[in-house]
Amino acid sequence: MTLVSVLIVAAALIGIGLYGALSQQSFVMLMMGLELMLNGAILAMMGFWSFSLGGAPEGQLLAIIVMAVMAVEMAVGFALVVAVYRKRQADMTESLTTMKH
Amino acid sequence: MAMNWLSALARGAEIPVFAVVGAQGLAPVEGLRHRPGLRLVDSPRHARVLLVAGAVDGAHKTALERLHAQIPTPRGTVWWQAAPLFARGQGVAGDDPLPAIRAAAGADDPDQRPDVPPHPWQGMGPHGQGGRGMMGGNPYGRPMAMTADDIRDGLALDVYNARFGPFLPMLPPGLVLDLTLQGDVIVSVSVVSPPFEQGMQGDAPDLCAARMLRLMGIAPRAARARGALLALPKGSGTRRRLAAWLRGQTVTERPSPLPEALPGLEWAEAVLWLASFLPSHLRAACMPRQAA
Amino acid sequence: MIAATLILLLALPPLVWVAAMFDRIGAGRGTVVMGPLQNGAALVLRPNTETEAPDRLNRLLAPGWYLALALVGLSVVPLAEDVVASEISTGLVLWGACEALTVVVVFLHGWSPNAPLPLIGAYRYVAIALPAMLLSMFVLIGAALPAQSLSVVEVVEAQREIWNVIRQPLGLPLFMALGLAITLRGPFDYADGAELAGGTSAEESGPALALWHFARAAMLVAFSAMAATAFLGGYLGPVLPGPAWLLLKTLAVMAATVAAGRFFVRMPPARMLTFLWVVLLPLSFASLALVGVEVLP
Amino acid sequence: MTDALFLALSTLAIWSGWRVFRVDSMVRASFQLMVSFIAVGLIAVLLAAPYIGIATIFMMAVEMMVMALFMVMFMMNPAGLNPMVMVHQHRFSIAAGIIAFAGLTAAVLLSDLPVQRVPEGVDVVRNLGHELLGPSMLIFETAGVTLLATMIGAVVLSAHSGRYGASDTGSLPPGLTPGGEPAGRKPENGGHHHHGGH
Repeated sequence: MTLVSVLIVAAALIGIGLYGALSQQSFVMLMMGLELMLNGAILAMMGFWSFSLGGAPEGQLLAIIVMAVMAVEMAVGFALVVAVYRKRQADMTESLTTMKH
Repeated sequence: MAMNWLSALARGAEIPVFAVVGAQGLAPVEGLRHRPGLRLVDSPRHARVLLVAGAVDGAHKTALERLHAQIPTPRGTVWWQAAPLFARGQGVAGDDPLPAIRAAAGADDPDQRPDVPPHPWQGMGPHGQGGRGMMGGNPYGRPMAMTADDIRDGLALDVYNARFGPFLPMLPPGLVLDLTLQGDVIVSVSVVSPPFEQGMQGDAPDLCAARMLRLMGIAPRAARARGALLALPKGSGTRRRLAAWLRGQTVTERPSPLPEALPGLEWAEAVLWLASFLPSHLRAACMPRQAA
Repeated sequence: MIAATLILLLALPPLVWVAAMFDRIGAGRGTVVMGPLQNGAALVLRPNTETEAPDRLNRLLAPGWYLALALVGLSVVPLAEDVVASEISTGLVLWGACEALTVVVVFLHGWSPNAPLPLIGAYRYVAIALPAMLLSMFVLIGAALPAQSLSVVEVVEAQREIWNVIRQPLGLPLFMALGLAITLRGPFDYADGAELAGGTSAEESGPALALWHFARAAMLVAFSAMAATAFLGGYLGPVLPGPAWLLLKTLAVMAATVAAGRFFVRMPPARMLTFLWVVLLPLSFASLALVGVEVLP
Repeated sequence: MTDALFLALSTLAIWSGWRVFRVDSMVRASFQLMVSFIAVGLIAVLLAAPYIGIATIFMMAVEMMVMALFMVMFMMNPAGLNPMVMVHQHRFSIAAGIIAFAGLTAAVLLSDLPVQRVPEGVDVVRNLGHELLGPSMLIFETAGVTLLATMIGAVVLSAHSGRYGASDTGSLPPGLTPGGEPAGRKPENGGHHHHGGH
């Protein structure tokens, strides 16, 4: 287990997540892609923290902030999905070509 | 070796019995609940013996056969004060079905209905999906869920349409309902067949209270002290009626027709609502619809 | 560490047996001692059932995961001074992860048979168990505050002078609500209740059902050991050796949980949800705030 | 030992991350993602971060549980009984994913990374606590307030009752004069709501 190997795993997770976020039509699946990218980001962060930062506590703090970001992303994402669904019965990205009602 | 040892141990076990309550069967089955040596279970999957207590309408023969098929093999059947609807198991006319249940616990009924595999897959779209788009279609010989209006918060998600009854233990025996559910919220109801006749015994306050409390997860002993009434919404009919039964009074309120009363209730509330009326009144409330 | 793991693995089956006995005491079912073994043996000899188009993998694994989570949860409990199966500095968080994953496992158990009543049970359980779990987190943070550590060993050591149950009287009763929820019991049994004909396990039979019941009892043991450790001083106590105290306290919490499960009524889910968010969660905030004021130097 | 564990966990994380977009069952998809998170959490524990690692598992178990519920709610075929393909710009996405992976890997391999391991015997959890409630208190509290604002916003956005009536009937603000035009900015073309785009 070296920094390089950890970072390559993180890069793979980010790559898969990017593929998911770009390719999925459904909002919920799209959010899964975003979450997977953030997963890779957390892994990279912990790798740097452990191998390069000498255990500086700010690295862990950053991971906690990323987790909060994930929670916010998911809550707002789902709230938007519900709001859009109420309005248009739609849960796919194509059906949102306009922001107006 | 281990098997022998296990079966020797299992010989002393309680017999799990799934009770199908027919006409006049409610009170006798309640009486069985505290008999040692057997245990009444809520699901046919947990049972070893099918006990049919009281006459079951010929119209429910298919439902009963399906239930028989749901009990894992080996299984036994006992018809207690009931005319057999199909040739499995043995009948008991007397007051005590226990010896017959013991005998049935060693029996091995053959299947009454043939075991049919599920409908084959019928894909039609380019990716093998059942519908033309990604929605709808009839992939396993039954329709996929489609969205429909929700009466509670207006979020129109997939609905579940199904027939519930007549032998579900939490519903009044014999009652068959066609329900449309959004999650566990009932959206629409139609009564397919009314509950069975239970006679005077079925209306006894202590039995009614015990049935309702069982749905709330406690035994009837000192139910008042345990806040059984507090658990129900204040001022609701269910709370009032349970209180009357716990005082030993008879409930005189009559239910409004089910298709009007049940929509909007959650599953647990609906089940409690149904259990909070006398079986005879509930039957009466379902009858005219049936005739019409 | 290995010794502690072995002890836990050996002690779990008898404790599960005792838990099953507690369930039969006073239930009017006759043979208390042998009953669970006999019924369990009879259940194991029955066949598993098939349903139409199930999620086979998850159906097979759900009971096993439940048992595994009970074991992992149990492993953070120190059996005596310096004897603990998983020596981790964040034991309380690990226990919390076990709670969270329990909700997932119960959901999968209801989801996988592809049948209506188990699915309704699974949904309802998630809605009720997530806030119950939230509540237990506040309560456990309260237990961690006097120790100034997330390590369960430190939490016990901080109770040398006075047990947490006296220092923070609201903690144990609130934690019991979580115990009832993760062991699918009485007022919090929204997964396997009678009004759903067995709920998530309505379609199970045979060894799968037996394992589910076993795992449920094992989770009761794990929860009781954790409650005894976090609030009743764990292995601390005079005269008797540490493990004996832990065992006694665990049995006491187990008995209390079983009794509470039988005493309290299961409300309709919507009412329970209101009760959780409006009454129990603010109570747990209040409890945490009180603990905070207490430990201020 | 650590290397073998790391290899197994990272394989699990990547494989289950990939399966998320390959299974038909939505519940399986969200729990595959959870497995990926759990694997990453355990790698973080291997990296000497016991709090972050286990907190990731804890948080993600809850989050993915909620995710699974939403999947079942909104997808037309949550159980995956029906094969399903719902993708767009597929080739472009695959290319973008591969390029991102290749680019990041190249950046990792080509750059000179500093080496400074976590010293033995440092109480990282205690350090984190002191950091959170010490120098970085403002950041931490801001995150807390953000979460609170998110909660309120999410409830307002998703609730049935909009600010001016039920959300599915438009929730238009009242007029400035009795019976007058709705106040606020007017939508350009009619603005009536329609159930299109299914």
